[in-house]
Amino acid sequence: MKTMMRTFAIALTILTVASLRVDGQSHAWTPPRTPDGQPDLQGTWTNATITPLERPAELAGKPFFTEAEAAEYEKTVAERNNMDRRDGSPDADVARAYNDFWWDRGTKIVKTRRTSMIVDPPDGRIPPLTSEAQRKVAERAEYRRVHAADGPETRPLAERCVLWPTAGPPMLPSAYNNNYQIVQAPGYVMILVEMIHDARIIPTDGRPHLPSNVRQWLGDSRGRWEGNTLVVETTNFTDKTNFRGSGDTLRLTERFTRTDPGTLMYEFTVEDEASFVRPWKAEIPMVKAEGPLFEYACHEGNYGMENVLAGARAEEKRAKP
Amino acid sequence: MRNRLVTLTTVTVIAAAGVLLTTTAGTAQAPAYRAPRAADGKPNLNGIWQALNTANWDIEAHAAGPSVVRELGASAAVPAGLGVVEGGEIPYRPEALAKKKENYTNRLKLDPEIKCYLPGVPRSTYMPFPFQIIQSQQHIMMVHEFAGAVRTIYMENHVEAPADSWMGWSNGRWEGETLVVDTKGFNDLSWFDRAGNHHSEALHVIERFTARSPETLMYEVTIEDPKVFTRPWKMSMPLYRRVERNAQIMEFRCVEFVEDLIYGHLRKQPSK
Amino acid sequence: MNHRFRVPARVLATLTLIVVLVSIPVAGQAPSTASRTNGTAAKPYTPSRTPDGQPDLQGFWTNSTYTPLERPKDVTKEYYTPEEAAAAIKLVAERENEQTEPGTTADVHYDFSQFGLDRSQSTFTQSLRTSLIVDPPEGRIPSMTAEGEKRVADRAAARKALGGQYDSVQNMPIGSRCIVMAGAGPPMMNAGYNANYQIVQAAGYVMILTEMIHDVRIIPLDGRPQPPPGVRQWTGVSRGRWEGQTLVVETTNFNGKNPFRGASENMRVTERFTRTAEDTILYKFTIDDPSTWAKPWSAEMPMARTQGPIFEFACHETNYGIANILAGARADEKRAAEAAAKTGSK
Amino acid sequence: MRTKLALVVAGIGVLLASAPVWAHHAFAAEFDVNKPLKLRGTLLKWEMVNPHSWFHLDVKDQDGKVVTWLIEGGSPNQLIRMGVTKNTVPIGTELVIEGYHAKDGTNKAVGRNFVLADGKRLFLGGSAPGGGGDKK
Repeated sequence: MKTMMRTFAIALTILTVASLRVDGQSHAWTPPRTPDGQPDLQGTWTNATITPLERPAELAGKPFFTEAEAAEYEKTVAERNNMDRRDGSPDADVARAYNDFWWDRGTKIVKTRRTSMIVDPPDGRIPPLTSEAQRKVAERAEYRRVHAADGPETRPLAERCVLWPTAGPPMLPSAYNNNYQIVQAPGYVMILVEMIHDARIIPTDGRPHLPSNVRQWLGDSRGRWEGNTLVVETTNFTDKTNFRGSGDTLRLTERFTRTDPGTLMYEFTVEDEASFVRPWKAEIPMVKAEGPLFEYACHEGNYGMENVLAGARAEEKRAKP
Repeated sequence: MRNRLVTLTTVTVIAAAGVLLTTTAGTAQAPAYRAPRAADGKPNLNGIWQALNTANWDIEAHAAGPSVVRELGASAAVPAGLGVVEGGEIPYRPEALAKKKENYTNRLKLDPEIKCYLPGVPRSTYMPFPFQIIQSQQHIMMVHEFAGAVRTIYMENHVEAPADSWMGWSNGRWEGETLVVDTKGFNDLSWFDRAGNHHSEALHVIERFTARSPETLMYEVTIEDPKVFTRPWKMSMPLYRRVERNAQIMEFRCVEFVEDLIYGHLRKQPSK
Repeated sequence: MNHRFRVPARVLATLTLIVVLVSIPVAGQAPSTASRTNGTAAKPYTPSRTPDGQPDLQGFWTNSTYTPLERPKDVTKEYYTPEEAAAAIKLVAERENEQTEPGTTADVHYDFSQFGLDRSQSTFTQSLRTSLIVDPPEGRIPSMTAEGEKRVADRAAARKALGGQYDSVQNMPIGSRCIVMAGAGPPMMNAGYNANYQIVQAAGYVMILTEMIHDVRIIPLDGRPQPPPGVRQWTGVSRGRWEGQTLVVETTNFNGKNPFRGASENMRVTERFTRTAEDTILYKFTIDDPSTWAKPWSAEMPMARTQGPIFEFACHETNYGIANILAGARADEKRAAEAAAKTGSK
Repeated sequence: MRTKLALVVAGIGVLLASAPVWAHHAFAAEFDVNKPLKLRGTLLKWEMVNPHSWFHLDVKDQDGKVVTWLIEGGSPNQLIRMGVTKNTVPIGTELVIEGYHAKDGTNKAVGRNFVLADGKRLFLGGSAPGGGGDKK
């Protein structure tokens, strides 16, 4: 298994270097250092992109766009994502919620011109779930369907302001505010995720993970430097985040490498034998962004939760004969 | 304006990172340190001290958890902590572990802290309240703010506990830099924390207080209770000096705060 | 004759012994001294010092006494003769050991003497003084101001408005509720039993542990100011200083819920502790509360060295009596209601 | 009250007005003066606690069934100063207790008088080590 992972890592590095070459960047670039000698990852970064996590079926067998294809794809997606249009059904219109001004999904695909964030398996798709994981996913889906608005605890985590999908780990782009601020101090790397003011404080002093009975929403991250790359391993997840069907056995490895002044290559590997039939990997080049990150208080002004529940109660009342 | 925003955010972020920098593992062995001397030549442990950890919620490692009282929301929720028990787990006998779990399930009804009862030892030391050491040659007093709990450490005339009590009967001695306190004569009513960790009246507590810097003490406790545990076990933590110039043990006479809870059902018109 | 109606002979014998042993100031001596009356001229006592140089007040002490705070109305002199004092103590001590009449309310109680709790069975102090109050000279608390009288009446009315004494725990006396003993002070008035104190000194602090309800006073000596007036406590906030051999403690910031003799929450108590002999601390206090008394008044009493230990006086934890009293009151009410219903139905 | 108490020593009689030994709470509110009782049983446990100690006494009722009674006594602290410990009155000691039944009708009483099986009063008359005062 370990050997397999190493092979993957090497392959990934080659791929990364190859893809960077596509982008015309020099791979010989050496990142600056912090005063205490860590590779300097500090600054504000964004992972906003229209590149999907999984490769769309119509792009099967095509890991990279050509430049022309990329432009065409960006145009199509821009049209699909246009929230200012008012066509289609009233439901579709309500779902668009608000004008395009508010959204920030990105308008570009990743600079590597990959057709999916997933780089392994090679088909760019998440490997199948184990039968046990499938059962759990189905159970959860059924529970959500039946109890959709029974109470706040049955609503999605993001809606409850518990956790945003961008926080991860893994850190994936969402519809807006896909910004991250990295600050380093001796022995620590801190990543502030704009949504919903989640700060990941990653010790790099080699301390062991938390006892296995202590579980956290963001898991428990431990970092180390491998050359210019920050490698972060995260365990101790709860059984409540279920990233793409994962469970509390999830072990996540992230790698952060500055590849040029404007790019922070972010790679992650998902290992969870209980949930996926094999490990899988993805990468997103994060792009230097402009700050600041304004306070994203979420729960405090979450009037929407009350409205959703009040709406559900009103509907029930109306439905009664 | 924009610059200011950047600065503020950065400050917040750096502060967040800084907090962690200063909270290095508390149970590391105290470096050799020679405490200033009291006038009698003994290490001077006088001062107002307080633990800064979550042992009072659970001396074992634990994740954050909700308040046991819904109405109190986040204000009474359980902060996460990595525990103060050396080796991680308390070596309970099976039936004692079952009782611990039962205690935890029924903690709202059973935790003696909720009823303003004297906290016992060592819980009194790591409750989220200060305590003051007043050190003389014959007696060392430990006066706790919570419930006004007080311990007399007899530094001479060591005798056995005449009767069982909440705070036990403490005999003390100096071992070099360390104040060693040997306490027996407990009743079986106090808990170690809000998680229901418990003991019997056979409890024997040996505490070691050692200065590790001008403003911190190392506090190490050995727990023996063959009725409840399969072997002796230890906890350890630093204690921090309350350095405010006006630091003072204030009254926390909690009895009147709990009377309605305890006796409300016996009111002429029962309180709701 | 039931044996419980006999005064235990042993108690009386002990009592006689104590009367002989306890130091008695000579009538007519300066009231502030408490030197011995063993016939020899008393040498002024210089207390030893703690290692950090404070006059040493440490140890176990009691202020248990038969001397009343106020001079009895028919007594006009400031001091008894030694014979009068001994006779008075003997009389009261006998009465304390006197047994009660079965079937009377007074009898519904455990026997103090059986638990060693009558004053004669422990160390007690005495002087020839006919009252603890030394100023005003008539030995009685001065008359109250109109404001003080009104406050006392208002407090009584507020208590009455709460309902019957056993309607709820909050209506019961604070001592019974184990919140604080009425006499815990300051000033530290003698408790009926367990009137013991432990004094421990460390650099910058004097600590006084009061046995009853394990009340601890930690008195800082570093000249720090009192907290703001909004911070108020049951036993106030004390600040101490040394004046020669005397520990002077000033206390303010009371919360007014345990008023001393009708005082207001703005009462200022000044206490003076002076070691006058190896086994004696002279304890004096002055009450200054202009809204209650037009001028300050003062009292003094010796504290006698006694032996420990002070065993933990956990009180609230096993205060079963409170629940029993309330349950008893509810049972009484139920019985009364049933009796009324029975009468009504006839 | 015995007539002896009416005796007044000239000039000091009013001292009798000094406070009687302080009672922690109103026992007459807790126990019923009209329900005196006498219990004979064996000591199950003595809670040497404050503000008042409690004796747990196993008492056989008329049917021979053993019922546990809780008997209220005094603060143990002065007894401890006199040398009494938790070992002074062994578990299983036979006690005769006269007292008054609790108002709420449960098996509780105040122990007006504690007497050992041999007729001696508990704690006094030399039954306790050092009994009779805390003088050295």
